[in-house]
Amino acid sequence: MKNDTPKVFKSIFALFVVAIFMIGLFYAFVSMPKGWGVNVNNRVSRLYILKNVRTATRLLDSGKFFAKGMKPLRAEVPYKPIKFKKTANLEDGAANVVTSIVVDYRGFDTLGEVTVLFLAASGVMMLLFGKRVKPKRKKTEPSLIMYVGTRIAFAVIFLFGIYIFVHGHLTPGGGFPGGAVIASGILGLFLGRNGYTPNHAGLKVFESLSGIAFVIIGLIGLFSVKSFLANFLPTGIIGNLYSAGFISLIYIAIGMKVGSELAAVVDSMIGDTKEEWS
Amino acid sequence: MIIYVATIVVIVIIITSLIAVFSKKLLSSIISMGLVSLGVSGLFFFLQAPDVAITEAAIGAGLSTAIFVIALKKVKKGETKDEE
Amino acid sequence: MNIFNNAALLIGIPLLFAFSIPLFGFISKQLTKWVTIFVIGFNATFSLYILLAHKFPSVVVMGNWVPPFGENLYVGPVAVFLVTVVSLIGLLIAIYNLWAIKGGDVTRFSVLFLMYIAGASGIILTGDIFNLFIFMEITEITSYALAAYGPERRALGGAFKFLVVSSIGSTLYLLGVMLIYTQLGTLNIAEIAARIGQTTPGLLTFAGVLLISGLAVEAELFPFNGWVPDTYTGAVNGVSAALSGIGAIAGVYALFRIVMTVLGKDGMYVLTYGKLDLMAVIAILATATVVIGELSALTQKNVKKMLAYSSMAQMGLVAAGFSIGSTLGVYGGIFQLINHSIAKSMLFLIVGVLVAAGVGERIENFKGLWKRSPFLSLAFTIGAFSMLGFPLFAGFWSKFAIVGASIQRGGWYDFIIGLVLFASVAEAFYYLRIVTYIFSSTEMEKPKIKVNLSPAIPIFILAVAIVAIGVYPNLIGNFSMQSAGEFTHKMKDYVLNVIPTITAH
Amino acid sequence: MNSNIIWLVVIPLIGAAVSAIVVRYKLLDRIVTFLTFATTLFVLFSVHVGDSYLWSFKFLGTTLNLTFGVSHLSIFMLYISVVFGTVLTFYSLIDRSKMKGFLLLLILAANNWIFMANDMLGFFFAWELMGWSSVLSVLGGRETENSRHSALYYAMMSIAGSYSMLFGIFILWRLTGTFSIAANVSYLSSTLGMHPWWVLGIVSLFFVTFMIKSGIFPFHTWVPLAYAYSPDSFTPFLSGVMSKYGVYGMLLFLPISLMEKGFPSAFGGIPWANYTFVWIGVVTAVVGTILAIFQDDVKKLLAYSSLSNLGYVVAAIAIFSPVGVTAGIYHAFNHLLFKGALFITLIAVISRTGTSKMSEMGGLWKKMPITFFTFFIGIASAAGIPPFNGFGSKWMIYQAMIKQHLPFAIILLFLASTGAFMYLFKAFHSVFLGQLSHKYDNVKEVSVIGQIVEFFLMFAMIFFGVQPGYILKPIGAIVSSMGLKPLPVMANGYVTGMFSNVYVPLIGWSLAISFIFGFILFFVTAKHKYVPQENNYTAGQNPQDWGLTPETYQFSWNFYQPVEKLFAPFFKIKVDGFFRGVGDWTKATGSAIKEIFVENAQMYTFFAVVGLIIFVIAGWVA
Repeated sequence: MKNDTPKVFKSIFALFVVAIFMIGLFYAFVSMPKGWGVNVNNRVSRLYILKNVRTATRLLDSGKFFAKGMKPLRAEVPYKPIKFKKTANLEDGAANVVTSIVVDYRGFDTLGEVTVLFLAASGVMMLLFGKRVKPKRKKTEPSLIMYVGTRIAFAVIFLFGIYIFVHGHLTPGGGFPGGAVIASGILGLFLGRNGYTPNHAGLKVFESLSGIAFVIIGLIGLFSVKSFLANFLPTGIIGNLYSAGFISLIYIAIGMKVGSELAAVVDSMIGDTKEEWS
Repeated sequence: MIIYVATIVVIVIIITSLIAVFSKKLLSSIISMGLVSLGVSGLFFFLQAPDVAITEAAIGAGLSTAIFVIALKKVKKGETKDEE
Repeated sequence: MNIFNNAALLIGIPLLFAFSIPLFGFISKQLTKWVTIFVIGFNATFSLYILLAHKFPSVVVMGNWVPPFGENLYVGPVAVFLVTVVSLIGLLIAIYNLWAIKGGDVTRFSVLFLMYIAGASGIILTGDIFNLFIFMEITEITSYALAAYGPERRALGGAFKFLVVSSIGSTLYLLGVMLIYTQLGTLNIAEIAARIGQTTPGLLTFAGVLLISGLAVEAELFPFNGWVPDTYTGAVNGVSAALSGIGAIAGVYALFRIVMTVLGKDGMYVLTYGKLDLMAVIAILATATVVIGELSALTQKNVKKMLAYSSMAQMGLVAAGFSIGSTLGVYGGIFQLINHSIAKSMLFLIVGVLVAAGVGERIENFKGLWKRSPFLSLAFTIGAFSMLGFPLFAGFWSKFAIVGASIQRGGWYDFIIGLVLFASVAEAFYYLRIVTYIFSSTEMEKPKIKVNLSPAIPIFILAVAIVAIGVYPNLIGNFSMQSAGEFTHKMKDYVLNVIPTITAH
Repeated sequence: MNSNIIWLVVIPLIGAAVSAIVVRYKLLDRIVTFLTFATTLFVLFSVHVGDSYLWSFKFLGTTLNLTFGVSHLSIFMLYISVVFGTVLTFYSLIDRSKMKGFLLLLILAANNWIFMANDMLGFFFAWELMGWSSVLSVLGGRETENSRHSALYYAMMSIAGSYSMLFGIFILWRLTGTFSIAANVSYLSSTLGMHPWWVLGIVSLFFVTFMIKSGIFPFHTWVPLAYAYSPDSFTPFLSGVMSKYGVYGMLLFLPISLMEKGFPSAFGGIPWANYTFVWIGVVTAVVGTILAIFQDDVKKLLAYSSLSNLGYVVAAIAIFSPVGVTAGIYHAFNHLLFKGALFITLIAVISRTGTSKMSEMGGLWKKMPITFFTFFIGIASAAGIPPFNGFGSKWMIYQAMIKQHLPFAIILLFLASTGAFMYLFKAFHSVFLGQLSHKYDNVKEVSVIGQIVEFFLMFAMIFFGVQPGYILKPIGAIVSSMGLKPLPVMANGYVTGMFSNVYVPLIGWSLAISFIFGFILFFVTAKHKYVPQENNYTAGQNPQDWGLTPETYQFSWNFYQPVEKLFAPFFKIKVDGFFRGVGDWTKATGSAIKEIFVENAQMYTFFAVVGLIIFVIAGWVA
């Protein structure tokens, strides 16, 4: 809206927009199925409840599940309890369900998300590209406590980040938060040391190599299991560190990539550049 | 118990987001946005989504706030240059 | 289930090289452009192979999870055809960029350009609405950055407008996906398409509206297309060509995949809108887009801005063709989409060469261009004539098909096509004005324009393509026909290929 | 089935491709153009009525049949256009204007296709092809900026017409499911009784296109511009051949009115739709004549003259009686011949003098005698003076009107005919007679090629004037193929029964002999002395005192000033203003709409949100 529009109209319009959305969303949630009292099978994709794709596929191929008179599924599908640190060769093998969805079932989306982040970082770097100008000395030097503290904290934060993505398939977390945590550690270094610059070439190589690793893992799946981003490793025993196939490999790649990327973004934001067009 | 804590968090989120919108100073807007992210992160945790909560805390409350502050600083630098 | 999983390479290889281009950048900046050309060339060859070997429809399963559990790519007639076109046009623009992109961060530019084409291919190939969102994000983010590239300040402004409007579009789309997911518990396009009848009607309207509004931003339909003129004008010409030639294809495809396959039914539409069906609403929007675009371009003195408005109008025409809903209409829409991409990207490339040669972007500067560079003026004329739909040029057949389909449908579509034709007369005015400027000689002798080989090759190929399609329309007409079938017979041609045992409710 | 006829389209296309390749080498380009025309003419000799060709290809999801067929009308049109084109391109071998050969050849291909098309699909394709190539041909005249403007103006009219026809074609397709012209015309005839207004509406969609192409009254505004500012060697083709496409199209659709059930007869026993159309023709004739009288640019003058002649043609064919159609087609042919001759002689004059302003010429007959004679016969023919070809057709048009009892129309046409003599005499007098300006002392006669062509045209104008039977016979075949009763044509004379017992060729020959005698007498007995042009009527006074400038000394300056004063009130009504007004209004709307895009991201966001909200509300309310 133009600047000379009276403020009252702006506010009324804003309220109107908000009201429309509130009504829409309210309606959406009211008419949404509740978890209780309603046959969830009619609402949620019936086959997801199975948690076992092979069985579901068999049932699907038999043509039963999209017939009109559907029965509750639990009666037909045999239920087998999963025991931590005991059960082996599960379909997916990750103790963390979120991770198994994110990296395994919908791994292609994750590859896309990593790419989105990569491209956003590339875009920022392309816009801020130019000849680097040596930053002026700040007027206030960071205190000694800050200087020492960030360096100590960096080690801890770095370790924590690595822990988060290495344990992605077991505990909450994964590549994205892990990488972000590492990047915030590096941000701390920027704050605590005057004129700190990371190794740019190193960051770039790191970023590229981890991205390449992700895609190559996918391609290995394509050539060994005949499907892009398919799990080509044994799933192991649930709960072990070495389990869940390629999930941890992918998470390591993602973690390194996200960490180096965000660090590079912070670096290019902080550093002063001068535009140059030949 | 959790429901009370969650309610308080929600109230904090609403208040901080209102501050972010109506504040005249951009810096305080950015800081309150960081607070919103922090609150949301807590809310995610209460809603049993720890994965999302960690990510939100690291990116929303940490990195993006920092990047906003840096950007603001750069913009201000550009403004003063123009005035000179 | 026919599995031809190697089609995943169409996404995988560009991603692999996009990640590794920064490494090539250490060796030489020029090398990164060549890598881009190589990768897009691979995509073009591979998709052309699939298209000609007729290895479709096939469902490419991702992560070894059969649909609807995992994600899948749907390599059908539409997807293969459009991906081929997108990568071929992308290849030509990449060849142009060899000469045009100098200065700035060339390495990152190569990465972004490559991923722009991969993202557009992904939008077209994917069989999952959330995955569609991811690829939409990839194309949008790359296009913000690409549009901001360049020494001029206006590039930043254009990119910023695109960013703002487009982010809103993405958000709306995501909300729509969320509502669909809560209703049906699935993200697979085929499964949603089969079970769309099970949703709550009111909620479906809300979700559908959100989805359409989100996608209309990319497809350049009227109230959502404010970004078009500034972004196209601001961006470097190679990027404008890509936006109009590649992004537009992906945007329109996504819109009508959602509207016709996901929300639609065979022949009639579940999502009714009072007495109109949803397609009628889109038809109204499309007509508004055509009329507003053409009339805005009418008095424009800046050629690039004029081409931008014209792009908008042409996308409206494409949408009008699709929204007729009959096979003939969709056929015309797809055909027009391809013709528009070829011609408009060529026109932008020509303007790029002219700007670099110091001719500038004003219409008056085109005076007597015929004397200065016959090649460029001839190519520009061919492009303009194709836009206007003159016979012996590609645009004739598609415009013909759209008008025919719309009159065949009858009713108030007669009125719509009448308006569109009126706007086309306006379009003829502003294109022919430039053409007449080009061929009218001036007294002043200006230096001849030298065209390098790198921009000359793509312009030449595109011009030849326009004439070839104009003389022999079935060159792409047959593929368009297959594609139209997939849109209009969704159960037979789409859903049952993905999930053979599914039955519609 | 005769595959020869497809070559009539293919050869010009191949020629166009070759010509486009050699476009840099102008002489080669002209030779290629001429050879292509000649080859096409050669192929045309092997084409007969009833030949047909089917070219089916898969498009739009079904098999489409492009059908070519040769009817009596089409072979007539093919012959006159190709022969004229051959003569013209032969003449253009020596030409220096900027006509591009490949565009002319594209028009030739479209020309042959239009005349042979049996289906509306091919007809439209060829029509559009002809449209854009002629628009490009108009570019490149002597006055660059004017030529640009007129090309644009012509293009806009032409495209508006094409879209109107496209709309009509598809509406007919929806109704009948076929593109065949004959089938659709018979469908229209059969529905005329039930839904006369619908039929009229659909047919008007087509007729608007045809009227625009032929420059009939409300759509005549582009004609003088395009004719005057097109390259000189293209103007004869534009005027002679291309104005006939509209007439051809009208003749295709006019048989609908054979069924008079739909419309009650108006005055004169013809349906009132036809009656209206006759009047449109008459108005065109009158308007063209009046405007032609006051032109100073000789090409513009002849352009308005073309307009007026096409008015005659349309008025005649709209009557749709045997005499009317015969007269109309005959006049169309005559117009092609004499207007072609006039424009071709003008190319010679303009290329020698470098101007097309009549007030800058004068006295050229001494320098270019053969050209002068051709021009003389041309205007005599155009004015309808008996021994030459223009007389017969005008005479028959009056006959047709008298038969249908249209007295007022005849009076106006007579008036127009008198006016025609006025402007033609003006052109004749101002260009060739009077005093020769000193700057033209070194002007030469046209080259040998030009003289050959001029002799040929002179011969043709006299021959078809005194032996009209050669042209009336094929026209008789056309008329009978349209379902009308053909006129009985004598072996080499006019139609029997129309001139009672007078043997027309005899009149012709005797008049021709007396003309020649008169000329000899004039040259023998003439006693005159030449005075320098600047010295004739100022009598030693300084003309600057009277407010005169050197160009106003010319005798043809403001030739018809008194008449102009007489008609002054009518000039205030400008049809041109209407179209320009529509254009300006559209432009104004465009620049208003452009304001939507305010280059402000907030505003764009606002649009998107408003659009979404309208969507949502409409979805819930409905």
